[in-house]
Amino acid sequence: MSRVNELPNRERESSAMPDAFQSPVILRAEGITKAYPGTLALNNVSFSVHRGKVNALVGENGAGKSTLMKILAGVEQPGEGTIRMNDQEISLSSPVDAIRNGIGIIYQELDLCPNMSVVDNIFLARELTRSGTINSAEQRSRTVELLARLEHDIDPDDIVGDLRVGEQQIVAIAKALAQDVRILIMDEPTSSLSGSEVEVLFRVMDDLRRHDISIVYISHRLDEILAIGDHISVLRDGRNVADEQVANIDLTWIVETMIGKEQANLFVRSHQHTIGKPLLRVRDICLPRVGGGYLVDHVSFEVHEGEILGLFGLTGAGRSELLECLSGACPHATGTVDLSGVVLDSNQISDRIDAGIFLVPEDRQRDGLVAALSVKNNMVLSSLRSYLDRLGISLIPRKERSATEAMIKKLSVKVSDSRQLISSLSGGNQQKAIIAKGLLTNPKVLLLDEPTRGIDVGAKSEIFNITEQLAAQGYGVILVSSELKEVLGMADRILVMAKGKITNEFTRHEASEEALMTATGTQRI
Amino acid sequence: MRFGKLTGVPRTGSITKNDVLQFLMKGRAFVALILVFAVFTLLAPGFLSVANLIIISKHVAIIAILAIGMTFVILSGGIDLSVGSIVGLSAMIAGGLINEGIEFSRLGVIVYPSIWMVIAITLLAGTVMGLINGLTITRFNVYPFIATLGMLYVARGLAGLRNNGRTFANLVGRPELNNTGFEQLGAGTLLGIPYSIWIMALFAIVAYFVTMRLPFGRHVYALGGNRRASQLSGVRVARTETLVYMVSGFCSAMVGLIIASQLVAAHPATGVTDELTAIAAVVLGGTSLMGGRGGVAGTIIGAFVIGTLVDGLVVMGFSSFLQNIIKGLVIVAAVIIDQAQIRMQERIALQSQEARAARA
Amino acid sequence: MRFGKLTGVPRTGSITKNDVLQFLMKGRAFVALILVFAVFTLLAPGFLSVANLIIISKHVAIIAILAIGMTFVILSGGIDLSVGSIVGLSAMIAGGLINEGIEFSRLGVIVYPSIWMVIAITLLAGTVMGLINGLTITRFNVYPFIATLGMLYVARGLAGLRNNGRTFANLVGRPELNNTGFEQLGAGTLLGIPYSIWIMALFAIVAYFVTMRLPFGRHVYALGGNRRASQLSGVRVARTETLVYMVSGFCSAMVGLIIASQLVAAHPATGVTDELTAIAAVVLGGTSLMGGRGGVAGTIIGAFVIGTLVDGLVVMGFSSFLQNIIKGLVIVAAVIIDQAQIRMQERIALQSQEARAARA
Amino acid sequence: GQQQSATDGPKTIGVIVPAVENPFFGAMQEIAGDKAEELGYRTIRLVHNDDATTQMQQFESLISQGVAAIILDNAGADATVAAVRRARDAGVGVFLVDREITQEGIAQAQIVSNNYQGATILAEYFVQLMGERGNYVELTGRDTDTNAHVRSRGYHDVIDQFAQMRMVAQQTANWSQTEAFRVMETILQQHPDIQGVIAGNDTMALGAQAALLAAGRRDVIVVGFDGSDDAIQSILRGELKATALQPVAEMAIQAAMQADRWIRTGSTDMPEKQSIDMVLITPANADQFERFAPKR
Ligand SMILES: Nc1ncnc2c1ncn2[C@@H]1O[C@H](COP(=O)(O)OP(=O)(O)OP(=O)(O)O)[C@@H](O)[C@H]1O
Ligand SMILES: Nc1ncnc2c1ncn2[C@@H]1O[C@H](COP(=O)(O)OP(=O)(O)OP(=O)(O)O)[C@@H](O)[C@H]1O
Ligand SMILES: [Mg+2]
Ligand SMILES: [Mg+2]
Repeated sequence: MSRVNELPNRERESSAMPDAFQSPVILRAEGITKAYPGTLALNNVSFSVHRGKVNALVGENGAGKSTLMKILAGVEQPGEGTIRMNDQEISLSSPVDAIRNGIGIIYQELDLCPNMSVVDNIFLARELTRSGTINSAEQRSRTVELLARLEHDIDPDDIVGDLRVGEQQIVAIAKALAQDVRILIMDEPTSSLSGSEVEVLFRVMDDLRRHDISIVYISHRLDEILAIGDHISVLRDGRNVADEQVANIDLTWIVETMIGKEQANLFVRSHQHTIGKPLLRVRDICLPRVGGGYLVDHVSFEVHEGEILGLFGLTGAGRSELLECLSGACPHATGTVDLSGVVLDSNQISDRIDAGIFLVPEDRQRDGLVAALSVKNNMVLSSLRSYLDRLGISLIPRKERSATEAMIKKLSVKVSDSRQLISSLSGGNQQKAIIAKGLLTNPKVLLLDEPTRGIDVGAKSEIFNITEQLAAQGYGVILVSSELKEVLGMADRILVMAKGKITNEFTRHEASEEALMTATGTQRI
Repeated sequence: MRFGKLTGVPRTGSITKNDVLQFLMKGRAFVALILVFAVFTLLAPGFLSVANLIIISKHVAIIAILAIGMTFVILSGGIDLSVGSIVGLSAMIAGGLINEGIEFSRLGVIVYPSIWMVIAITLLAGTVMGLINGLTITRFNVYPFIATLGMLYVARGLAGLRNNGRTFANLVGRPELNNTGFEQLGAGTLLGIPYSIWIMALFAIVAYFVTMRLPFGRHVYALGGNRRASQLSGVRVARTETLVYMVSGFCSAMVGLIIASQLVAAHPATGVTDELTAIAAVVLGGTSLMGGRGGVAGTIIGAFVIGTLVDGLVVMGFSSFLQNIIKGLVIVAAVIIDQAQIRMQERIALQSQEARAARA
Repeated sequence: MRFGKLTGVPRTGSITKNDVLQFLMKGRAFVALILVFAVFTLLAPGFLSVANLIIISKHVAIIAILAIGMTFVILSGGIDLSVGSIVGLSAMIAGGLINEGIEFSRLGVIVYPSIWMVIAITLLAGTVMGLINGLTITRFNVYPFIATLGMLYVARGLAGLRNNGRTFANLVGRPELNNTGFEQLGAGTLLGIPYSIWIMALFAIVAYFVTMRLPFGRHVYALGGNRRASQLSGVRVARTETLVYMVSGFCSAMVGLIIASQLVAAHPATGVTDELTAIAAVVLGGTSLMGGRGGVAGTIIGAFVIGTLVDGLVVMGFSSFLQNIIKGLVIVAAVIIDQAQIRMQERIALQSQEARAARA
Repeated sequence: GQQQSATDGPKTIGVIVPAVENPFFGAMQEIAGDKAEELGYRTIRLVHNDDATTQMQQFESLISQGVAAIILDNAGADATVAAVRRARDAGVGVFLVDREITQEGIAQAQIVSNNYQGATILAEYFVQLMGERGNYVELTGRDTDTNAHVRSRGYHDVIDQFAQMRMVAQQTANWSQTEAFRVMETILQQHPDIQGVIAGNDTMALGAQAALLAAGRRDVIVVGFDGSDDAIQSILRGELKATALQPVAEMAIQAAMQADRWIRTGSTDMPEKQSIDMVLITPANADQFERFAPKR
C-alpha cells in the first residue's frame, strides 16, 4: 500500500531532529467544540501549529478538518474552546480578525468572485492603494510575480469565472500568498491540480517554510502528506485521535488511524450475486466544454442487471458530467442511451426518470436536496405521480406517508419524524433520503456520484450495504468515487476516466490500486 | 440578494420560556392581526361589529385574491410586478365586452356575450397575460422583476388605449342583449355575505389544496427552495414557472372583475400600485421572498392585517400621510420579527445540541 | 431568482460574422441609443439639434443621477425601491428650509440657512435615509426589497406631512435673509450647458472613478459577485452594503434638489415611481439584477435611452398609453437581447470548439 | 331612515377628496371639514387618490361606522355612481363638490363649479392676450380624467373660432408640475416660435412657466386653471397671466351647510345640481383672492 513515491523529495531535516515536538507552537486551539444543526462537527478538539513547519491535518470526509480551519480563520465561532497565539489568548470573531493576526487561508470551496478579474480577486479587501486609490499597475505587476512564482501564465485581467477549476485554484493560492501571513492554512489546495502543478506548489511551500511561515496543510492525497509534512494530526468524527511527527509514521499508520483499525476492511462486499443481461447501453456520449475541449469525450459502455459499475478517476476527469449526461441534465450532450433495448430519445430529466434512470448528485446541498422542505417532501418529490387518487388529481397523504416510512425503514434513515426539515439531518441520513427519493421512482439504473462524500464512517458502510442490496435486487448501479478503496471494494467492474475519456476497464479481479492509478494518467497514488 | 438559512425545530419534552417566545413569533402574522384588531376596537367602538367585519373582509378579499396569486409566484422564487396593471386591463376588457360587445367587422355584426362569457373571457385574458410573463421569463431568460415590470407598463398602456382613457360606465348590460347582472358579482350576497368574500374563500381553499395536495404545488415549493435540485428531481421547471405566473394573472383578472362589478364601471387606472400591497401581504404572511417557504394560509392572514390596518386607519381618520408611514413601518417590523424568529430557532437548536453533546 | 452564468470570451484571430454580431450585441445599449435617435431624427427633424440634445441631456440628468446611485445598489446585489420617495422628501426638506427656515422654538428664533447650507442639509438628509435603509438591511437582515419598500411608504408619508400636503412655492429666498439663488441650480448654465448636466457628468465621473479605482468600488462588485467569498476575504460586508444605500440616498437627494430648483417649488408627490425608471435605466445599461456585473458607463447610456425615448415620444405626440406600451416593450426587449447575447457567446464558444475538435 | 352613529356623541361627517397634495383639494377638505366641525359635527377626512376602488372602500367603512353624511370630491363621474348609491341605500347623504357624477337623483347635492364655463372665459381672455393670433401649446390633464376632457373642450370651443390661433402641440402632463416642466422644455425645442401656453390646471401651468423662465422666455403667455394661491402669487409676480378660480371655499361651505340642514330636517331646500360660476383672475384682480375665495 505504501509506495512512497516520486514526489519532490526534500531533505528530511526533521527526521534528524528528535526534539521536533519541542519546536515552538505559534498557535494552539484547545478544547474546540462546534455544532451544526444535525452534526457535531468538532468535539473537544485541540490542535497545534508548529512554527515554520508544515502541519498536516488528515481525517476522513466530514471529520471536521475544514470546520476547524474555518474557526482559525475567524469564519465560524466555536461553541466552546480557546485559541492562543504565542501563548496569548486571541479572539477570532471575523475573517478580519484572523487577517490582522497574520492568519491566511485557502478555502476548500474556492472563495473567489467569479465576476471579477484575477488581479481584483487576489487583492480583494487588501487593495494596494496610492493616496486612497487603487494602484493597478502595482497590483498587476505583483500578480504577474505571484503567478510566475506558481509557474503559471494566467492573464491577470482574465475574469475568474472564465478560468478552469484548476486555474481558479492557482488564483486562490496566489491570493493567499499575496498576504503578509505568519500562518497559512491550505485546505485541500491540490484537489484539482495536476502533478506538475503540485510540484510547483510544494516548492513554494518549502520556500515559505524557510521564511519561517507556518503552514497547515490538509489533503486527502496521503502521499503528499508524507512528502511535505512535518507534523501530522488526525481527526476522526470530530475528535482528536493522534498527533505525530511525519518522520515516525508511514502510510499504513495514517490509514489505520484515520479509519480506525477495526474498520479497515469496511468496503469489502459481503456476498456476491449473479450479474444478469445488459441493461443500459451507452454509445458515443459527448459533451463539449465552453472554452475548449470536451468534458465527456466519446464515451461508450454497458451496465448489466445486478452490476455495480465503478467509475474511478481524479477530480476533474469528467465523471460527474458523464452521469449528468445520462440523467438528462445536459441538453447539449450527444450520443445514444439505450435502456433495456429502448433508445431514450428525450434528453429531459423528467423523461429519463420515467424511463428508469435516476441520478444521486455529487453536491448534496446544492443539487440534491431542497433544504426548506421536510424529509418526506424531499423523498417523494420525484415520484409524486404514484400517490395520486384514482382521478389522478390530488395527492393522498396516507400513500405518501406509507411510502416514505417504508423507505425510511428500508434504508434505516435516522429521523424522528418524516415531517422534520431535511436540513436538520446529518449528512449521511440526508444522503440516504436522496437515495430513497431515487428508489421511490422505481428506477432500473441508479447513478451514484460520490455518494459517501462528506459523511461519516458508519453512514458510509450503510450506504454501501444499501448499494449492494440494490444490485442484488437487479438494479444496475453506476458508482462514482474518488476513493480507491471504495471502488475496489464495491465494484464488479471498474472504468477509469481521465480527461473526459475512458482510459481503461478492469474486472473486479484485475483491479488493483496501482493499476487504477496508472490508468488515471498520473504517476502518483 | 441573499439566502436565509432554515433550520430544524428541536423537539424537547417540557415547555420552556423559549417555546412560548417561539410560538408567539411563529404565529407573528396572527399576533399582528389580533393586535391590530385590539387597537382599533379600543379606539373605535363598533369596529368589531359583524357588519364592520363583513365590510373589512370584503376589502380584504381584493388584496387577498391578488396575494394568493402572488404567493405562488413568490413561493417559486419569482416576483410579479404586473398584477396591478392586469387588474386594470381586465376591468377594461370586461367593461368593453359588456358595453360594446365583440365586433366581427367582416360580418358586420356585434355579438354581446353573456355575463358568464364575459367573466370567462376576462379570466382567460388575465391568464394569457400571465402566460406572456411566464414565457418571457422561461424562454428568454429575463429576470421576473424585469419581465413583469415591462408588463406593468404594457398592460397599463393597453388599459388606457382600450377606451382612449375613458371609463366604461354603467356596466349593467341590457335586457334585450341578455347580458345583465354583472353588478351582482360585486353587490350580491349569499347568506348575507358578499360574493367577493365567498370568492376569496374559494380561492384560498383551492390554492391551499393546490399547494398542499397537487404535484404542481409541491413543485412550486421545490422550485423556490432549490431550483437546481428540483430540476434534477425531474420537476419540469419551465412549465411550473410559467404556470405560476398564469395563476397570478388569473387571480388579477378575477380582482379586475370584482372591482369593475362593485363600481359598475371600469376605469383604466384601476389597480395602480396594487402589486406592492399584494407583495406586502404575502411577505407579512411569512412567505420568504427567496422562495420555497411560507404558504397561502399566512398570506390570508397577511392580507387581513393590511386590510384591517387600512380600514382602521380610515376609521380613525388618520391623514393619508400617517397612513403611509404606519403601513411602511408595519411591513418592515413584521419582516424584522420574522428574521429574529429564524435566528432564534437556529440558536435554540444549536444550544440544545451542544447541551446534548456536553452530557454525552 | 436565478444566477446567470459567466462565460469566457473566445479569442480568435480573424473577424467573422459572429464577431460582428457579438459586437453589436455587446454594445446593445449603445446600439439601442443610436437606433432611438435615428428613428426620432427621421420622424422629427430638428431632434438632433444641439439645443435639443441639451434639453434631452437635462432630462436624462435626473434619471441618470438616480440611476447612478441605483447602480451601486444593484451591483452589490440589492435593490432600492425608495429612491422616488426620497426625491420627494428631499425636495420638501429643501423647500421648507428656504421658505420657513429652521425654528429653534426654545430660543424663539428662526434661522434661515444659506443656499449652500440648504443643499448640504438636504444631501445629508437623503444620505441618512439611505443609512436607515442600509441598517435595516444589514442589522436586521431584512431583504432589500422589503426594507426599501417600507422606506418608500414612510418617506412619502413624511414628504406629505412636512407641509400638510401643500407645495412649498416660489423657492427664491429673500435677499434680506441671505438665502437667494436656489433657482440657479436648476436654471443656471455654465458654458451654455445647464448645471444639472454638469452635475450628472460630475456624478458619473466620480461614480466611475469610485467603482473602478477605489477599494470600496471593488468591494461593491465583489459583494454582488459572491457575498460569502467577499466576507471571507475580509470585505466588511455590512459596512459596504450600508454605504451603497447611502450613496443611493445621496443621489436621490441631489435629484430632489434639482427638481425643486427647476420648478422653483417643492411638491410632496415629486418623484413618484421614479424608482422604476431608475431601475430600468440600470438594467438597460447592462447591469445584472443579480449583482456584480455591469457598471456606471452602461447606466448612463441606459438613462439616455430611456430619456430620449420619453422625450421623443412626447415630440411625436404619442398618447400616454402608447408611451407606456413602448417603454415596457423596450425594457423587456433590451434584456432579452442581453440574455441572447450571453447565450450566443456560449454557443459560439461551443461551435468553435467543435470545429476545432473536428479538424483535429 | 337615518342610521344612528354608534356612539352617543356628535354625529360624523366624512370628507373625502382626491389628494391633499394638490392645494385645491387640500383647501376644499380643510374648509368643508372646518365648517362641519363648526356646525357641531365630528369629521373624518380621507383621500382616495383618484382610485375609485379606494373610494368605494372608504364609503363602505364610513357607512359601517355610521356617518351621517359624506362630502365628496369624487374619483370619476361614472365609477362613483355605485358608491353613492350604496350610501343612499344606507341612508347616508352624499354631497358632491367640484366634480359631478353621471346620474341624478342619488346624491343629495352636486355642487360644482362650472368647469366648462370657466374654461371658456379663460380661453377668451387667453385669445385676447394673444391678440387673436399666434402659436400656442395646450397641456392637458391626466388622459383618464373627465375634467381634463371638459376643460380641453371648453378651451377649444372658444379658441378654434379664431383661424389664426394655431395649436402646435397638445400633450398630457398628467396634472403634474414636474412632468409639465419636462414636457414644456421638450416642446419648446421643437416649437420655439410659440406665444402662448394654456394648461388644464395651475400646477401644470406653473411647471410650464418654470421651464419658460429657465429658457429666458418671459414673452410667452401662460394661463392656468383652478386659481390656487401659488398661481395667484405667480400672477402677482408677473409670471402667469391668468387663471380661472374655482370657488372652492364657497362650494365647500355650501356642502357643509347643506349637509347640516339635510341631517337636521331631511331636506336641503335646494336643487340637486348647483353650478357655481368660475371667476377669471388676471393681474388686475389677483390681489383680491386668497384660498380659493375673495379676500375678506
Ligand atoms: N454549514 C454547515 N451546516 C451544517 N453542517 C455542516 C456545515 N459545515 C459542515 N457541516 C458538517 O460538519 C461536519 C464536518 O465537516 P467538515 O467540512 O469540517 O469536514 P472535513 O473534514 O473538512 O471533510 P472533507 O474532507 O470532506 O472536506 C460534516 O458532517 C458536515 O456535514
Ligand atoms: N462550469 C464549468 N465550466 C467550464 N469547465 C468546467 C465547469 N465545470 C467543470 N469544469 C471542468 O470540467 C472538468 C470535469 O469536471 P468535474 O470536476 O465535475 O469532474 P469529475 O470527474 O466529476 O470530478 P469529481 O471527482 O470532482 O467528481 C474539469 O476539468 C473542470 O475544470
Ligand atoms: Mg473539508
Ligand atoms: Mg464530480
